[in-house]
Amino acid sequence: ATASADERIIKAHGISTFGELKYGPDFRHFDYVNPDAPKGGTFSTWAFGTFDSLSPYILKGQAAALSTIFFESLMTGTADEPDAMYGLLAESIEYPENRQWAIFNIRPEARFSDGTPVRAEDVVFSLQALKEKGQPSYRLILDDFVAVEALSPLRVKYTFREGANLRELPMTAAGLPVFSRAYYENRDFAESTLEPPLGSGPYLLDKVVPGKTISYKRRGDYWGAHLPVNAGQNNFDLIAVEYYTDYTSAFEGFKGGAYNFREEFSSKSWGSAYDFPALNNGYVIKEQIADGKPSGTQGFWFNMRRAKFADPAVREALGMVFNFEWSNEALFYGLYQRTDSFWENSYLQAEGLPDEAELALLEPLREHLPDAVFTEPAYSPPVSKPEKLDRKILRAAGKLLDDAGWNVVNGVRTNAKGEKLEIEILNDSPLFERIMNPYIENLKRLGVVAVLKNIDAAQQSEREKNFDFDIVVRRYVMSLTPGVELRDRFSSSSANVLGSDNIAGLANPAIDALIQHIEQATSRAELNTAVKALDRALRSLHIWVPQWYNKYHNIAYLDVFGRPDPLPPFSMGEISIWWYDEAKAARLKAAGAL
Amino acid sequence: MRLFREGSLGARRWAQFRKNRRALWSLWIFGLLFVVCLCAELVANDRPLVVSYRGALHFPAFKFYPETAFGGEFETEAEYPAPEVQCLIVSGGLEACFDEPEAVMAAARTGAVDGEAVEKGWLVWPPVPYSFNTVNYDVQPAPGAPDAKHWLGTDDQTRDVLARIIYGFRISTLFALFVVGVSSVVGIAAGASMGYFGGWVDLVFQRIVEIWGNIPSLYIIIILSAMLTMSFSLLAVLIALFSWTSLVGVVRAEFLRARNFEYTRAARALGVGDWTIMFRHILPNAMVATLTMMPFLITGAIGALASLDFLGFGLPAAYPSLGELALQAKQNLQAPWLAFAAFATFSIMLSLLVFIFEGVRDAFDPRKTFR
Amino acid sequence: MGAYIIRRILLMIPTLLGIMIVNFALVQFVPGGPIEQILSQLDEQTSATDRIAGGGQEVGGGSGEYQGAKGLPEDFIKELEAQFGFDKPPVERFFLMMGNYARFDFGESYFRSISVIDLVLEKMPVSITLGLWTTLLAYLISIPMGIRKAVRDGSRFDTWTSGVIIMAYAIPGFLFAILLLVVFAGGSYLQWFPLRGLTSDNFAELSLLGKAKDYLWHIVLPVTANTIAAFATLTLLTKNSFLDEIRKQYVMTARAKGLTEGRVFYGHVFRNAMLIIIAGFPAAFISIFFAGSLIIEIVFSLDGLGRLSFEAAVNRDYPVLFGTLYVFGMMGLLVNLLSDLTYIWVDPRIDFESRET
Amino acid sequence: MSETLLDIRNLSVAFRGNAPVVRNVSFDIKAGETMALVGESGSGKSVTALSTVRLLPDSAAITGSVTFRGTEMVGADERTLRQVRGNDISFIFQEPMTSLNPLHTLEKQIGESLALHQGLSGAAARKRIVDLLDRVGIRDPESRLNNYPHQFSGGQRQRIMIAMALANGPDLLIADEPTTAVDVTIQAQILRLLADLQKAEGMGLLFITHDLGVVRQIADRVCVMKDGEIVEQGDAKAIFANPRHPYTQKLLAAEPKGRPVPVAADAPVVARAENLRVWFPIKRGVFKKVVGHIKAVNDASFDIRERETIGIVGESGSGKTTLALGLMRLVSSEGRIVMLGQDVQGWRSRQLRPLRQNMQMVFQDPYGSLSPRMTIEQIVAEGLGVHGLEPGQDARALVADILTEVGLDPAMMGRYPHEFSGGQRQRIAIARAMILRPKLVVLDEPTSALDMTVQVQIVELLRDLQDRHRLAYLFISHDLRVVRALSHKVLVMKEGDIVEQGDGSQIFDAPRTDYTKTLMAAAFNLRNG
Ligand SMILES: Nc1ncnc2c1ncn2[C@@H]1O[C@H](COP(=O)(O)OP(=O)(O)OP(=O)(O)O)[C@@H](O)[C@H]1O
Ligand SMILES: Nc1ncnc2c1ncn2[C@@H]1O[C@H](COP(=O)(O)OP(=O)(O)OP(=O)(O)O)[C@@H](O)[C@H]1O
Ligand SMILES: [Mg+2]
Ligand SMILES: [Mg+2]
Repeated sequence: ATASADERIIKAHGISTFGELKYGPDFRHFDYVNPDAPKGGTFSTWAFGTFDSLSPYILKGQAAALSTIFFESLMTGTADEPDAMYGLLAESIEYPENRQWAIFNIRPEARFSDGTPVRAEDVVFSLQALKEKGQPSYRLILDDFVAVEALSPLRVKYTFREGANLRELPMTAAGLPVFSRAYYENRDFAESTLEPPLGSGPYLLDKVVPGKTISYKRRGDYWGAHLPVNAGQNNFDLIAVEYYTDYTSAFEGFKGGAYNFREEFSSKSWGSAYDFPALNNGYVIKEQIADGKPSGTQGFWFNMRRAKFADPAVREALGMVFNFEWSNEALFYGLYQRTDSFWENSYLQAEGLPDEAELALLEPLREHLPDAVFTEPAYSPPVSKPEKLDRKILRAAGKLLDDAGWNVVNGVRTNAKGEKLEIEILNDSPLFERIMNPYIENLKRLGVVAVLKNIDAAQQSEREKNFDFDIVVRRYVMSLTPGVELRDRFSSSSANVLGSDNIAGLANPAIDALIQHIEQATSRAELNTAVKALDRALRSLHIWVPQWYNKYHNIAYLDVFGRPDPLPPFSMGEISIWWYDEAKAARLKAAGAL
Repeated sequence: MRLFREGSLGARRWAQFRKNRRALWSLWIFGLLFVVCLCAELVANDRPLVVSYRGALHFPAFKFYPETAFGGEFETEAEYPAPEVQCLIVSGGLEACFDEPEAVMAAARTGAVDGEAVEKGWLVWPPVPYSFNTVNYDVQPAPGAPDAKHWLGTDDQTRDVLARIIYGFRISTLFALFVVGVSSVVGIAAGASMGYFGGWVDLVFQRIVEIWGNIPSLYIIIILSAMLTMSFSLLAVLIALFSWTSLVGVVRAEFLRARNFEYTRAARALGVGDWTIMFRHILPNAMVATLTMMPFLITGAIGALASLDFLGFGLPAAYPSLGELALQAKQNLQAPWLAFAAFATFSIMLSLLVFIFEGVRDAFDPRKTFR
Repeated sequence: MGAYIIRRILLMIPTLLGIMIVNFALVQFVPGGPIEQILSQLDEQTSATDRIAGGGQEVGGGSGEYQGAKGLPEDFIKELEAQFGFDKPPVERFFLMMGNYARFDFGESYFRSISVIDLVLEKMPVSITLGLWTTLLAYLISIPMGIRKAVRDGSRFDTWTSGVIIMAYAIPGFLFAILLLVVFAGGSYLQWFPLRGLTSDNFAELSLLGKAKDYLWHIVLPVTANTIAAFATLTLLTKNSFLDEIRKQYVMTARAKGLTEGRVFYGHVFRNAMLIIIAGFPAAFISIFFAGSLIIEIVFSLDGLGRLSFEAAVNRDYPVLFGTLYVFGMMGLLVNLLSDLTYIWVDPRIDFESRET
Repeated sequence: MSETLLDIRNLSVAFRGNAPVVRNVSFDIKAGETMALVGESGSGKSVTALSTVRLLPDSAAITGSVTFRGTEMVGADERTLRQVRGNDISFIFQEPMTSLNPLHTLEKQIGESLALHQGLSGAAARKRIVDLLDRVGIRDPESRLNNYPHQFSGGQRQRIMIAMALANGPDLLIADEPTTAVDVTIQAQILRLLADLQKAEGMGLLFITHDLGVVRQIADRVCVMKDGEIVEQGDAKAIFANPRHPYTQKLLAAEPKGRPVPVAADAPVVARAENLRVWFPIKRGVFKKVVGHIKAVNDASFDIRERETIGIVGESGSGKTTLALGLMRLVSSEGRIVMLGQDVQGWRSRQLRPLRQNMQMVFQDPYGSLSPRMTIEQIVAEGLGVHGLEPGQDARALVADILTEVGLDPAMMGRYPHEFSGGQRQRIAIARAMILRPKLVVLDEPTSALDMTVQVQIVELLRDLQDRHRLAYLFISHDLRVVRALSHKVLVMKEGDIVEQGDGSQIFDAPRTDYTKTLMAAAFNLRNG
């Protein structure tokens, strides 16, 4: 279906969810880049495991790190706006106000690396390829795309399904990779291969040693080097990824200079292992860079379909005895922060008592929500001292359980029916054992019989799919512009669909209503209010035991890089906007460290 | 020791074994360690052995007492390492313990708190006052280095390494002894009958062993652990089920050879039954491989447990297995005491076993002489 | 004998069939199949080897652009099932598979566009390297050492070598591997050896001698780590079987002939004592070969059969699982026959007939 | 005066700290001289011989002095000893059955010595091997070069041993009962061979034997041992003419006497063989194809009745042992075997087991037939356990009794087989069979390693048991005098065939075939002359 003729058509150089754009049509470069960044040098990092494919968009094969670098999309995002996109392959986008369709005008000069131009038919082909042969996640997203047609060689039109949540679909379309149709004439898109694919991006394959190293080199003849969206970006001549199948070995490699940039994900290593000659001599810099993205919702999630977790008081009590403060000190070298909110580390996080705008949304839903939503500040888990769990907390949690009908009989919480409060925590990650065991000990002090069950990934996924668990660890990535995904995660419509994302089995009309507000928000302010109200409501229901997050990127790198200051909030941009500083490199060379 | 009749073969072998001083010592030490570890609860425990509270004796290591039994507030088991609980016991259940346990306890030891006499109590702790799963909240960060409280340090969950070794040794040895016991009996019996009878027995059994040996035990364990909760005994049975094939080959080879020997023929001429020939005549002469491999099979079984721990299909989490310790050692190179503890445990155990079985071999060797 | 060999070869068919049936049946009960594996890979980056490699993240990462939006649509799962052949009943699937296998068509990995055979060939160099050198070193060192220990039973030499090999065995393999790596290849101590791989990136450009050097330089650490534990059993087995033989009458005869000790041990005792070891050799070799050494491969970032079969099992990559099972199973059967024939070669008195005459 | 090769002075040997089994032995051997060592079984002859170049097990403690060409051997290092062994002193061990490397072919066993000491190899060595084998009387040696020891008969193995020892071209040959398992013809041939070598190369010879006839024939000097001591030594002729020590006198006088008591005509048949045939396949090639057969026994038929002894004689390698094994169902055979009235051919071993109590065998190779890791007590008592003790019997006491009967000290019950002398082991094997009081006993050269006095004792024992328990014996021996003393009937075998059978008196006094005639002539002439 097309928009009716009288509807206003917007034509612009960029697009965002609610239409606001930080950069005007004539912008020269993004604010956060150094437009004069020198080109050259090498950036290298590591990846775990191996790779056996250069086809990142299909199910088969283990694609090499950064192998999406070959491809460009019609538009590209920024690191300082939550969701805005600006033209890359396309110079402009046209869409009606209701966003039922979108037309992209392709830049005539856009070229694949073999010199052939990028044309509308390539875009059409790309969508079909992704839809039919791409990774399953693409099919889900592209389900709402009903048609794509080449209006002319340089104009391509996407039409979206009526009734779909149209707010973000043009941006999804804009972000899809564009493949060369001619190239796949005699190749099967669905088969994994190590042959370097044909793309239009700034980098080409340099060298590939299967399973060991892959490197990409900057193209001298990149067609889009002059574009404002590319200004000050793609600065490294060579980007290499070294593969290791062992974490210690990878770290040793870094110590020995096998690669020059490393992000550390293990608190233990960060806290204890960064003590080696190159670092102590100042050749390697170790630092923390603030991460401005919402932290996501990592936590223990209850399966509320199980009767024992039906009572929120029980869930709250179980959550209270997770001693984050001690865990952080004893296990994480104090590196992490406690997660309170579903939108932790963002402006969407609910705080204090609900304000008027939130109340306006919440008030009609009072009957479905605990009173605490209205009378108390947004729920945060209790804070213990970084030592043994406070007796006060134990006392309070015990009281909650007592009141919920779980009394201690012979040391074990038992209800009137004589059932014991036994819970099983599923785990498929080796790192979590050490975190869960102390939690289990604390639960024991509460009289709860908890066991940790280690299983492998396939099994975990099977049991999650069938909702056959008590407690699992999961993290949802939370967006600054949340939308439909919330329905899958928290709404009653998905609560009992096997395999759905609503792992906790949350089915609460108030939540459904709030999600609807979010989906229908027409401005960012409206959206923010609705999200905060949802956050507040979700937290009051104790559907999870929030864990922790890292406010920073923990990185270490050889002191050869320059980078814009300040860095943008939503991405470190180490590969795209950092550059190689020859002067610093010369210092290291002189010192013999390079 | 008088285990055997004077002059009997048993006596002669025992005497021969004793002449191997190294084996004898190893046997004693191993036995001692084993016995100590069998009573692990008395050696390493986070519950006191004896508590005297208001004059009455309690035995927490063996019996459940809620905290309320000592004047506390929780119905759950008293947490003895907690200063509050200790204070309650020492002071005879003073309320004040909840606020300033240390001070009240110190005062109670003198006999009176705030001028009022108290019924003084006391606790007797085992030599290692931690159990394998005791979380030590005072250790920061984990793993903690060895110190006066934790002689071998703590692991990456602040649990005392020594306590874990004591419990782990018990579990691992029991496990290994069971597994090796069962699997060597089955393996030797199978290998022996294949080698001795030959013909169809051999052909058919060999095929069964081949099929059996090609079953990925990992899957069986995954399947069963999905259906049942993994427990010590289940795992032991499972591993035994899949490890008996390791001895079959060598035993079979030795029997294939030995059945041609003149003394086997003589035994047959005597009318000795097949099984007696196999086990009384041939086996003692075909035991080199078995005896040599025994210590390694035992440590191997512990290793198998460890590699299951690796994959996360081992004993239920928090169980004190030696494999888990080794894994932690690898994961925590910055904490070398873990590696040391794992290595020391394994090597001591293996050396003792190797020496013991060397002695056994000697005992069975009619020509062995000691100088 | 000829009849026996033919019988054995014919029996391989039902045996192989048995192996496949048992495993196929087994797999039907394994919770979580390849599709679940795909699902789990879609929403998190856990790897089969994380536990050993010391990986995983305490804090989830990733921007999750397209992450697990809804769970997979039913029709896609159906499609996958059809692709993997799960739409057919198990019995039919089994016969299809065996039909293909009979034609030596082992299919393609679920997760990669590569035939199982190519996959195995791809991993061979690592396994051959580790297997060959490990076996070679282990045998070349253990046997003479075992013999020497037997001859000097109870001496100082005997004691300290026992100590050393026991210690070597007692060091958990992965620990030893990682220690070697940190000390001799890491960035903090001695950077003598490379961290990973079998060859340098510029291997192709090297001269022949250069290639050999490069290769040896790369394999020092992994082979050392892989071999360390192999000495113990072999040495002691050699020692003990020698001890058993060395005082027999025929050894006295050999001595009385005036043979040197070496000739006595290697010419006479060896063959008598070595039945178990020689006969076990092919089997040991195959097991080192095909079972590979998962942990060494992981620590030294080598891509061999050990990891292949482990990952195939954990990732439920059934074509690879069954294909390797079939090929290695067959190899195993052949080797078993071969080692049985070595028995006869070693000791001509041996035969496999029934003694019921 | 020729040089002194070996000089033994005050030699004593003790095992495991027990009382010495060899005490203060002194004698010497000169080049070209033959010294015979005779004496009671278990008196220390083999130990003395072995201690010369320290081939005794570690458990032996040697004192005294042994010099070879002036070099001290006691306490010498391995290298010196190795030089002497094989090079200068060659050994023929008492038990040839177990002394050959079971996994080396005949060619390899002998070839090794040749290569070592004479640098021969290839075709030359082969020729020499064939020549040597021919000289020790192995028939058709070429075809058997690739055979393994277990494919030879006892006597053949003994001769291989001799060939091996001679291949070294030693200065001194120590021959420990080298002809016990061969028939008289071959024995004569071997003795001639030794004499030739002595003459040609001046080889010294220490000859241990129980066969006084041989001693008389070849020895220059004689030492007589008893209980670890040399009770008499001197010139052979003098000693034979005028033995001084009572033991020597007794030894010279001892001879198995008497004739078997006739069997009742209606005595039931215990065992019968009809057309018994044992052929061993000869296999060649990778697939071990059967290319022919060694026809060890062809078409043998005979029966044994209660209380009857059948002697089997015949040259070495003629199939005596194989016939016995076939009858006992210990090798696969064709033809009918009737045992105690039942045709047992083709029976499974389980079926056969109850019968075994009544059919026992004393193997030619006693050492090999005793489980090395069992004590004598266990070994002897085993049969009792298998076939059930009668109530009230104490196994240990029974074992002690039977050991005493065969002339062994029951105190030795706890020892392992290797801790005995050859003759003692032979008696243990007899004890093991006899303790069951079977109906039929096959005795395969049961007395070959026994000195005359013990031999007489054993013969008496056998006869006594036969009388008391109506036993039937199948008696295989090269010692025709024992056969004559015991056998009612005699079978004469040659190359697998029974060439003649009949009553003992008839065979001995009026042999019909030429073969038997030569056999008899050789035996009795040699002994008497
Ligand atoms: N290894 C040993 N350990 C203990 N005693 C032994 C050992 N070898 C031999 N004897 C004992 O030493 C004594 C002498 O044995 P030796 O073999 O010299 O006898 P022999 O004179 O050769 O007798 P035979 O004529 O029976 O061969 C015997 O009583 C025997 O039991
Ligand atoms: N297992 C076997 N395989 C092949 N040939 C054999 C085997 N056993 C014996 N023979 C051969 O069979 C023939 C008969 O052997 P047997 O042992 O019966 O002789 P014997 O009469 O007992 O001789 P001796 O008096 O020397 O003991 C010999 O030529 C021997 O080489
Ligand atoms: Mg002797
Ligand atoms: Mg014979």
